Amino acid sequence: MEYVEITKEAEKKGQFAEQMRAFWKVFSIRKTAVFGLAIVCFVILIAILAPLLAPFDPVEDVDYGNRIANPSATHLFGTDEFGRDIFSRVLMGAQVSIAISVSAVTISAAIGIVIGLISGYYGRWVDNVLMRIVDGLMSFPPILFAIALMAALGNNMGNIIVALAVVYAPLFARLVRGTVLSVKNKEYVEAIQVMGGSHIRILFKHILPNCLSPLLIQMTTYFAYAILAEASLSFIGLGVPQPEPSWGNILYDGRQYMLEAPWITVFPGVAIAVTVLGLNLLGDGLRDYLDPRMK
Amino acid sequence: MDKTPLLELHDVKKYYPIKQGLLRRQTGNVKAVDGVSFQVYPGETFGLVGESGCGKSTLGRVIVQLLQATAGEIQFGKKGISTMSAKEKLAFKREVQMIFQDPFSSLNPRQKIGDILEEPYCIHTELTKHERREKASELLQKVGLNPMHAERYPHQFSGGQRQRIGIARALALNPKLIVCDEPVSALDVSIQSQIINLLEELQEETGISLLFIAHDLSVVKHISHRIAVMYLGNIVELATAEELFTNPQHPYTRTLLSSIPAEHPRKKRERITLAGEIPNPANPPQGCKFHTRCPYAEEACKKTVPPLIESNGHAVACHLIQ
Amino acid sequence: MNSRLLDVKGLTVQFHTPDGPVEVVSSVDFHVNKGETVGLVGESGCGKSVSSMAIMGLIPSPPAKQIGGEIWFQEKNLLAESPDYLRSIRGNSMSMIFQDPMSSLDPAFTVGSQIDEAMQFHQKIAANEAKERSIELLRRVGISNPELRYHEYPHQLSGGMRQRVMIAMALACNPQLIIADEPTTALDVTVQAQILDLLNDLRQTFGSAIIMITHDMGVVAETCDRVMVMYAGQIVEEAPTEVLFDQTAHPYTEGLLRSIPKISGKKVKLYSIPGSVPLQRDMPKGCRFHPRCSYATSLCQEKEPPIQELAPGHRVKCWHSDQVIAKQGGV
Amino acid sequence: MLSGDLGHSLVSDKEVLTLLWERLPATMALIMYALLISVVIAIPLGIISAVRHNTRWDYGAMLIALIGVSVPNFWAGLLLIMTFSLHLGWFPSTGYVDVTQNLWKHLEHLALPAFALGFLQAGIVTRMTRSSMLEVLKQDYICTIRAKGGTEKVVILKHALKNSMIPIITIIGINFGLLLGGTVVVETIFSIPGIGQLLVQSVFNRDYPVIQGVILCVAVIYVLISLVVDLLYAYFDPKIDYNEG
Repeated sequence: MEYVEITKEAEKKGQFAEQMRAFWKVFSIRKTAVFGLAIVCFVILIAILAPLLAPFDPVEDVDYGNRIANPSATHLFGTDEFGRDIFSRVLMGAQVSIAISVSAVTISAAIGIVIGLISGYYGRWVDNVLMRIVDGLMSFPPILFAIALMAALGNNMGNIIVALAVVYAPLFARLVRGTVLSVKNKEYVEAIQVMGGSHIRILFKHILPNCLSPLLIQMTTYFAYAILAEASLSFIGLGVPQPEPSWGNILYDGRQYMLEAPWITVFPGVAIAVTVLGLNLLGDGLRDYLDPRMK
Repeated sequence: MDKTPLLELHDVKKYYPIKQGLLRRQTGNVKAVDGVSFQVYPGETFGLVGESGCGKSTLGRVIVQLLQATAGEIQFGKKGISTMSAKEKLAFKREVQMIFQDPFSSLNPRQKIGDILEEPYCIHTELTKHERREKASELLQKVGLNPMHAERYPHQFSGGQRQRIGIARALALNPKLIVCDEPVSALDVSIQSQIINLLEELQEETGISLLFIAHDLSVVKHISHRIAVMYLGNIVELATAEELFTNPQHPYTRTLLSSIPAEHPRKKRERITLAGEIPNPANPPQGCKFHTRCPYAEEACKKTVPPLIESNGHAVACHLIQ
Repeated sequence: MNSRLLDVKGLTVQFHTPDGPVEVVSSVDFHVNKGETVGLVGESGCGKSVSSMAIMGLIPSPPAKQIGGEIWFQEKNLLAESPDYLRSIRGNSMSMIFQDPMSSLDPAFTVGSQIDEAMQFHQKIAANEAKERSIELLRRVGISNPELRYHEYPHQLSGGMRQRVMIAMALACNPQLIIADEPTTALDVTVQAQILDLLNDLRQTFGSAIIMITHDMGVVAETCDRVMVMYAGQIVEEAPTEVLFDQTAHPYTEGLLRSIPKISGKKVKLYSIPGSVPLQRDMPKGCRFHPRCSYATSLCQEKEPPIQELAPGHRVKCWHSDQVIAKQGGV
Repeated sequence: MLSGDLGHSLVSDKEVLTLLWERLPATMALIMYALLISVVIAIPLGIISAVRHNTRWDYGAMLIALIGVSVPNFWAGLLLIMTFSLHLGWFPSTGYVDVTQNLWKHLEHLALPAFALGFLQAGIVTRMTRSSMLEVLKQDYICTIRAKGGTEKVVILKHALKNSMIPIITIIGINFGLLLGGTVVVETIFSIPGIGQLLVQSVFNRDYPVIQGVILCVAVIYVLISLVVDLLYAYFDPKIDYNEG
């Protein structure tokens, strides 16, 4: 009996490895996608290891003698007006920015899946009510909506996550609902209905798995959007409270010293642009792999 | 054929509401199926032919309960579907299966063939994983595929092979009736005949009833015992296959038969060409729905709907025949 | 030689795929005489559509890797001519009707303007004259109220009517050759009958030759003077239509004819060709049909059969055609 | 509120409606120029990369587009100021001159911010134009036009472009929100007295009536834009007929 279980486990693992290998074979053809994946992995790794990598404490270590200093061996990216090390602030900022966007997107995707599944599968009045709400929320431009929410909630990190999640959830709900509607009428789902399969079986075994690839593609894109949104919010002073570093915050600080200390604005900007670029490349690669229509 | 019918339809209708305007108010109905009655007996193949938009596929979906009939009664084995309890409904779903037109969308691309074939057993039986696997490989052999194929995914098969898998899935629970919705129209000629032969063999073996929906008259003629011809949601003629093709009565049936391309260059038929196009089913003509295109239409045809009247097992709905 | 309108010699088309180059059409020879209708029959993937696209010069590259052979039309080898020359004959002396009338018309323009265009590409013609001629063409292909239809968009017409519009468009410049790629496959039986009648009728009045690409032997029987049967990128049999039906010489043609259910006569079990069409990348050695053929011998496995001429105009690519013919005599 | 009275600002005691009317022209001008820049760049770029699919042209255009969608617009704004006003001195770095006062100065002041704002939109529209063109070029009716003897110019600029416009307009409509949102940041950087800047100021001052007013105003603009998009649909897609309901 145990033996059987073990082989089953091995079989499952083998299957997964086989799938990953098949994925990699196709995915790796696109060099740009691989490059994007590398960037994203690199940034995530840095975000996780930031406390170990940062040579200075981004908030506490104030080098008064070296305020607004050029990049040098001690301060790779220079220092800001308080003499804080920009390199350390950018590293720690990665952690903050990534944590915010990952949480916001994950939460909004989760909400979106639930609403989209219910709305798309159940249909009728439930669909009507939910989609009216979703349409209502979507009639505000995302960033302005987030600004309004932040103004109402007050700025701290938790609230940014909440605001962005609220702003993005309707978009995910729409996507999931759309996919559910298209999958629901596929003949293989009808075949299960004819057989008498339960709603639970149809929803979770047949419909949900088919929603995951478009969802994954959209999540990648929205990670990028969320990073941009967090930076925008922080940049106008509505994001992560000072002196906590986030990429947007550092840019905000550097604004006044653009002429004399361009490095304060250049480095976090590069960090944002590179991360977003990586996510976009990865998203394009996933789309080509998962969504054959776009080829 | 004096046995008790397996499936009986009494005046079944399926209307789709047309909603228009800002408030999505219902402004009318598309009468996809507009009062259809017939019986299917055990062991027989009942053909349903008609051109696109005649309601034949909708009717098939109503019978397997993918769609709810707007009116009328469907009886399966003496029991009305509308009066069935949840348990009886589940039993019904075990005994009636369906084969779909498109062999590419009828199999879940993310499931292995084995899993697709095991699914009916997961729903209706308490078999163990091992027993289900056995069953699945038996099914694969039954439809002429290699049991090793259970480990593959649908995209690794050709259209004809996928259709075989669809048939295997429909056979899994030993149903009494299979609704076949254009099962061969997406396939190449040489593959078509393989699938038709397979269906015939399986019927001989298991005594299953088939409701065969198709637009290809020669295929329907070949496989069916009795055939119903549909036009705009109604049956216009119903007879045995031989009778229908040798002695067609309804003007529409005659047109259809004369439209079939010749089998041999020297056997070209005299063709009856229809005027105009199929009317919009949202706004069908009054009286006999065929009168706008019928070469023989009279005053009476424009006013009253001809009933389907049977004599000697050959039923026709036409004022000019009665 | 004078009566030959189109002469295709050794046409070979290769496609690029991730698994390497694949030969979709393998040295195909055929010709079309002036004013005749020739059928090109075969199942999906046999290369019949690709051949016709090659004649029209419409195979994009990629995926096409290489197109070899010669296509002689109006004293010129089309494969050696410039793209500009090809464009000047496309839609002019050679035109095409496509399979799916639902997707072959541009949804964003009126049908009238699309027919006008077919003329304006090749002739200096005033807008209102083009319009007049388009309306005349619409009337000619059996569309009622052509003045009204001229201003309608494709989605406002039924499938049958759209196919009539496609035909009108193909006729716009009085072509000498029309390639009809499965023109009735997407249509209902009664509409198919109407379109086939229309094509037969137009052919008599316009005198254009037609290459009728189809998988349906019925359509062949209805319209064609001569037939070519294609299997796996090669022409396996070529004969006048009646000869093909009466003295079938290739086992594949025989299989095709016998696997269609008959309307007349008693019901017999359908013949079916076992197996399925081989994939281009693992094409069998010898005769490409041998794994599915009931006449196959070891010779078929080893050597590719040559094309033999059994009677004038009846050519076949099979080692055992005598047996195939003999068998029919026996039935 | 429905009667058009949006209340008074808590800070300046001006009517919110008056404040919005004062600020709206600058924002609208900025958005229009950004839109113009993005469309003028994006559609030709998208067409080129679709027509020259998988060539150096395609890769080049896609690289530009990718930079467009990846560079945050506030950072682009900062870089533009640094290069073109602080270093090169070609453009004024901040401020705004109304069109009625001096057209040249008006354009000079808005050039950099409009570019900063339009760059992102241009990236998105380029990508959409390309993928939508590629999709259309695969359609059967394109083959029909070639079979009729149409030149590539006719195929691409007349037929393919008209059929590609629907998704392009949709994406422009959807991303109008991005433009509106982007004004907040860009106006702040370039000190343009538009409603975006007004929003930021009132958020800091906790001037709730004004915040409310701005959000409402933006939502109204957004709805109006959707209306315009719908009307454009009807032009490009004959299947949409608003008379039928």
